[in-house]
Amino acid sequence: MDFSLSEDQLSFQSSVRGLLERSCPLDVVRVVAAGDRDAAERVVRDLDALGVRGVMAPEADGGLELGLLDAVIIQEMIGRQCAPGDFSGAAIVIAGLSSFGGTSAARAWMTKVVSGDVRPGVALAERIGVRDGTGLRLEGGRLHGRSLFVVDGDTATHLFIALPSGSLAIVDATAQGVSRVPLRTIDATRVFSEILFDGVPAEVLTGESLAGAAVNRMTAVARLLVAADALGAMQVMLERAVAYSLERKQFGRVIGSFQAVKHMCAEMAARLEPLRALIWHAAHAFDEGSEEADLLILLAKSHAAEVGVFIARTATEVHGGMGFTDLVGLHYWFKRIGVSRQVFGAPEAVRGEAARLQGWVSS
Amino acid sequence: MDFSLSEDQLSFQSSVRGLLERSCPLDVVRVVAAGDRDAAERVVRDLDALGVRGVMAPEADGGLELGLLDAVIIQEMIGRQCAPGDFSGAAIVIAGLSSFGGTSAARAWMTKVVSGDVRPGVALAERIGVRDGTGLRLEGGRLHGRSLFVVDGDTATHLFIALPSGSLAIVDATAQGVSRVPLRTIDATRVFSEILFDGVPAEVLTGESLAGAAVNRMTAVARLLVAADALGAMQVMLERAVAYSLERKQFGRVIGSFQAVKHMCAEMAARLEPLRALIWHAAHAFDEGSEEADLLILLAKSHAAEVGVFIARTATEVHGGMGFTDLVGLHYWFKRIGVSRQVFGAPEAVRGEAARLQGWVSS
Amino acid sequence: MDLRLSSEHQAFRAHVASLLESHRHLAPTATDRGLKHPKRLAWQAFLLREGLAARTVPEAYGGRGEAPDILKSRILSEEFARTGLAPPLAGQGISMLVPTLLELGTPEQRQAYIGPTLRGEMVWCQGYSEPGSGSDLASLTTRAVADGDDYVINGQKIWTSTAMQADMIFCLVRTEADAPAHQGISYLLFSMKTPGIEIRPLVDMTGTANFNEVFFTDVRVPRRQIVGKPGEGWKVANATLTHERGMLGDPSASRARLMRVAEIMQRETVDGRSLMEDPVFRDRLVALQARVYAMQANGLRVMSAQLKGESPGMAGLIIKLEGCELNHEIARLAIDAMGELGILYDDSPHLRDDGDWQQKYMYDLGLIIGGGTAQIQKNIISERGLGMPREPKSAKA
Amino acid sequence: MDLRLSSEHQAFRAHVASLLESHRHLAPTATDRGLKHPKRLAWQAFLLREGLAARTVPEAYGGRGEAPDILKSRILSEEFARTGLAPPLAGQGISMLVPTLLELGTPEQRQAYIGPTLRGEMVWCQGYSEPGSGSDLASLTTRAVADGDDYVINGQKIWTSTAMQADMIFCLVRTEADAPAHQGISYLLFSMKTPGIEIRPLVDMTGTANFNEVFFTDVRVPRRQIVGKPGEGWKVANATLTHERGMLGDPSASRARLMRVAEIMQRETVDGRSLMEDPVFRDRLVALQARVYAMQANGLRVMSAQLKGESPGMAGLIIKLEGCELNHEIARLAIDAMGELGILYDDSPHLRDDGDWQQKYMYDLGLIIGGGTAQIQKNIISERGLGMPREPKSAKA
Repeated sequence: MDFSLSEDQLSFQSSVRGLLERSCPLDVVRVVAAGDRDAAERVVRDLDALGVRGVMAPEADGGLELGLLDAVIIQEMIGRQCAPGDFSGAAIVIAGLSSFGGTSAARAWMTKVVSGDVRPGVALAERIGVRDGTGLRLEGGRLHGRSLFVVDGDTATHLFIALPSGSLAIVDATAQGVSRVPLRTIDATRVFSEILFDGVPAEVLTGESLAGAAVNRMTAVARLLVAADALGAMQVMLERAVAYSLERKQFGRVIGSFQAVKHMCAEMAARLEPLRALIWHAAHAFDEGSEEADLLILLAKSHAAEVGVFIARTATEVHGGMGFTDLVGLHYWFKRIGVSRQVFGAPEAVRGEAARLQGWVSS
Repeated sequence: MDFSLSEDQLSFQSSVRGLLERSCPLDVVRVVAAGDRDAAERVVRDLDALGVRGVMAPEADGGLELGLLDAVIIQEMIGRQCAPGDFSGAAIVIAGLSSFGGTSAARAWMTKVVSGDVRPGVALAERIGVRDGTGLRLEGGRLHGRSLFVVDGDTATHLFIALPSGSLAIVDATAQGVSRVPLRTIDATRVFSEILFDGVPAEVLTGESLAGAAVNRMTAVARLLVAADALGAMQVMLERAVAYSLERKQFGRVIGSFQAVKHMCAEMAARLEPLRALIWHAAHAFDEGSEEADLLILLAKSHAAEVGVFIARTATEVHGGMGFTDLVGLHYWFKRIGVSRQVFGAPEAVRGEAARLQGWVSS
Repeated sequence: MDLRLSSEHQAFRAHVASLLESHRHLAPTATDRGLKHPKRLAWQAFLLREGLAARTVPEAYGGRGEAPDILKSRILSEEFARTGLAPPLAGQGISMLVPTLLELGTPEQRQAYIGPTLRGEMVWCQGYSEPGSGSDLASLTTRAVADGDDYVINGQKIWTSTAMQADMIFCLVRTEADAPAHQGISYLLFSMKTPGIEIRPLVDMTGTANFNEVFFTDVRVPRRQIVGKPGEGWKVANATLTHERGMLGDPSASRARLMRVAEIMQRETVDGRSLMEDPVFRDRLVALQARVYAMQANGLRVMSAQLKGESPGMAGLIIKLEGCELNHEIARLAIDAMGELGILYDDSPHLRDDGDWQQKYMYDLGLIIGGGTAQIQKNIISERGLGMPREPKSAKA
Repeated sequence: MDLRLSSEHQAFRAHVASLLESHRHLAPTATDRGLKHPKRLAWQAFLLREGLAARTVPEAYGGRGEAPDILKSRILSEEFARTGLAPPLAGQGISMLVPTLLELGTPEQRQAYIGPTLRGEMVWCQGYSEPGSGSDLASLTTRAVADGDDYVINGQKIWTSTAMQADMIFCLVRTEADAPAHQGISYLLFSMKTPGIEIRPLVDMTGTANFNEVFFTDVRVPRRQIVGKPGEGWKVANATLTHERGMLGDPSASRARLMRVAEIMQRETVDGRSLMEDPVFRDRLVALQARVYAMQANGLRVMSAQLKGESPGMAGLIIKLEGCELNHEIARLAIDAMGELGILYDDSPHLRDDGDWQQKYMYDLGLIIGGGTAQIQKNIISERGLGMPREPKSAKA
């Protein structure tokens, strides 16, 4: 019985953290947020040097053959540093491809995603909930329609698309008939896209029932990773709030000695710490193939959204007016948490899924 | 434009408050809660001496011909003192009877309710939401079934019953076939009953469409009065929390000088004060026959429930362990607020009604 | 209790409505940008002439000299909101400096500043907050040293809005270095064109520079530019702060904001089903509606007290805390209802309402936390409203 | 990360399960009331004999003398919960005094008290809190004055649970009147039958006397009844408090509680429709479920740290604050789901679950607020967990 990170995991975590602290300090975050794609690519290359892209892929396909828990650890550090990049997109796709039981087509894609030769974009949003009348349909092997909030659509060489049927389709991102429109969110450190498909040839991975499993796995991984990303951002916000409160003086004392400020920080910690354990637990259950994994991931995603609202606001409040400015840059994490709340299913929708999964609702 | 209580209302409020402070101090509340019905009746008689029973009834029928706002003022003082009695029951019935446009039957009942010759019990719960398979049906002028949470069912000479059809039926509470079972709630200062009807002759007030209006009015008045009662209880809890915090010392200072305690009290006040205004506004709109009255009452009832949970808990928290004991007696108000939250429609249900009223939901 | 208007006020409303309707063509629109756009100044001149702006300012200074009437002020703001026409110029000069000068300024100061300020020809900014003194004005350190007929000012201000557009600043400086914290401060008026002033825009989390930092290096200001006596700046500023509290938003704005969320929830769909059909969001909307209506009723209560010249008491003290929080919560519901579309920003496709809700969500948070406002408001409520003791002085301080 | 049990622990679980199953007929049930009911004492004797109780207490004092193994403790509590059989006796004597005596008691004290306490023959109560010192033990005022070989005790304690049933008390008294606040306190053991002790039940908001006040008037206690040295009571008590923290509930109890609420929501109907079909309640249930599962995972993390002899850090510090609050929230949801039926109490018709939820709702609130617990917990988290400074001493104090 051991519910803790292994030595290897702790050391990996520390490597990723150290690397990102050097590779992506706040100055780089600012530049990335201002739209410098090269700066973002430099961070991606630095992470690739650690081999994180294939963390969940089999060794035979060039991966590290680790689990979602390891991906969660990496993603938490990425959120901590507010770093750009396509780590989560690659992890999502690899998790999906791995459910095809090693078919040659799936392995071929896997190898290329792990090596970085294929840079995946991931279109899951329509599988989770259709907004603004988006939608996709496959006719005679060609894809029509449009998808919102495609992950890493801007840097993608290929797009991995969850079809309404539950199948997984792959298209060349540079093919004729593909139009990519960047979506600007409040969080400028990550880029989402809208992608329009006008009769684009698509490869549909074979095995319909397996494909449904693939899309479900992709959704689960996407949700847990975005929760882990938010967790990292929350941890930084709490740490920065405490640090600021020990520096800043008002009325002749550091504000961190005021009971109201202390209690705000204590409440943040009291909510954050169990969330971390829940995310770990969900990842471990996923890796073990436990029946509880789906439920735990839904709970983790929705809980991260709620704790996130509280911490993003409270940590900003501890900073007083400074928290509102760009000077201390706290808002990058605030916004990252805000975006993570909504993507891959807002908390109410995700809780609805959790209720259905437990047979708590008939419809 | 004057959104404030008149001189008359303030002076009336002050009379009721003064009377109840003498008639129903905490010692009497304890005795009443322990089950002393005579003690409760003494408080009722003292209130009757002020003529409050007929506050909303026409002068021609022996009433004061004032409005729901005046009833609200009285009920707030009753809640403030955690006093027993059938004031709200009488007010609810009078509000119902007044919508029959002065038919002789309705006026006859009205006069007797105002004089206290008829002590009404009020059965509304099944009109609001059926629990535990209760229900009523009228067959050949006789009433069958049972009703939960009948107001003042224990002291009633007659029962005023909202039928599923929207009609208002009246039965003799001592008639054969009527069984009264007291319901014990956490709040022992008010008594609710379950009443079983086994083919009891019932008088149905004529004018079906008017009767529907009567039951709706009765429900509205019941809801606003119970919100006003909770408001009075909340006000006391806040006042007592502040007073306790200025007495009690810890770590060498009164606890009311600790920022955490001050902020808890400030948050209570910030939620309580607008609630009071909302309740006033709703009562005034009802008295003016404004279109907005129904909505305002639904909002006031549900909002009182939410503010009530917060204040009941927070005021207790300010008292520390003492708040948990019977010694300071704070729990009488805590429980009164808890019961007021649930009766005549819990907040979620009432908000659902408000949404329907505004056309925000189709079903 | 009587929420009807008197016949005088009904007549006033009709008069205002008809005036606005008949001059609708003169009103500037959102595209007429810039504080001093000719159309804006012409509209302001019209409003002043008709007594629809600066109604209670004496005629000698460019107003209408009418008796204060909160209800008429309310009617005016309602009519501007109803017609959607540009309201009278506001800004810190008009809402804070003008009342302060009327109360404590010299006749010369009134003559020199009130008229141009009301007409919109002279724009002001406020120099109160400093980096080291967020919610603690008494600790401010910007110094003004007397030198001949001038003060020489050195130091820094922060949270200065409209500093880039302002002609003038009303500014708190420490003139008496040796006096106790609250007694060494003076209140000065000077031109933003004075040599030695540097303005740096302060970008905030909305991505906009709503505020600025203002740096003073040997800025020379004639000593006659003081309002009140040297060392009385604290008193003068407090008069101004009182006027700022008078600026608190009309609670009917919260109601309008809530109703816009209701519209969003009816319009936005997920999987073809409107958010309004989702009972969880609907419940949250109605719960917020109750708070909004409660604050609106509370606002009626405050206004009634003011009409009678009474103190609104607790009902007044809680407005800022509860009102700001409520507006923030409304914006939060709007964003949650829009889901992924709610986090879009700037000029993104699919953006709703020009990103207004995200702007509001963040800006309102700024209002809640700026200078520890919520914390300070709770102190005020507990101390002034509930009679609880002030925080004891720290033994270490 | 590996949540599987080792083969040793799997075997232990099987052993416990089989022992309990084969002795099921010996277990007392809810109707065997009274702390010293013969069936209870016999069951405890069986549990002690088999090492299912007091597993780590040395054999010399009546335990099994085995090495501490948190996982085995957890397995034991899970098996008792699973089988529904009466768990080993707990109470403050066993959970707080015994570990304290093992650490700081004299050989004579251990010999005299541990065995009878473990066997349930000697029941203890705790005399710490006083009316004037809720969360501030250093300010306690119950005095013990040395007189020959005795201390003579005068004063009052409060929040003393099981005082009516207790044979003995472990009690903090001020023995050194002149010493600084924390250094003048001693830790005494004495019989509750000693002349001069008066017990007054303290009825609480649940309507039950879960606690008592205990008054001491010239109570004579031999000086040898002290644990530790005179003036060291603070240290001894803190050792005890550490053990109390070890008593924190198993988070799986919260999960079981939540699942009971889910059952209620499936069972209870309004207008014939189950509460589980109400999306608003369902959403609240799942939101709470996430918090419960998070606390359970947090518990796993704490246990893992303890297994490795590491400090659980923040994960441990937050348990009491978050756990109590969560239990209270679960009870609140149960009551809200039951609506009017949720406020029934005592022996009312239509009462659900014997009024258990209302009891829990109020009792758990007592746990949250008792002695300002939530406030104190937040101080602890911010100071020990986040390194924030202690409240400065008041200049006026």
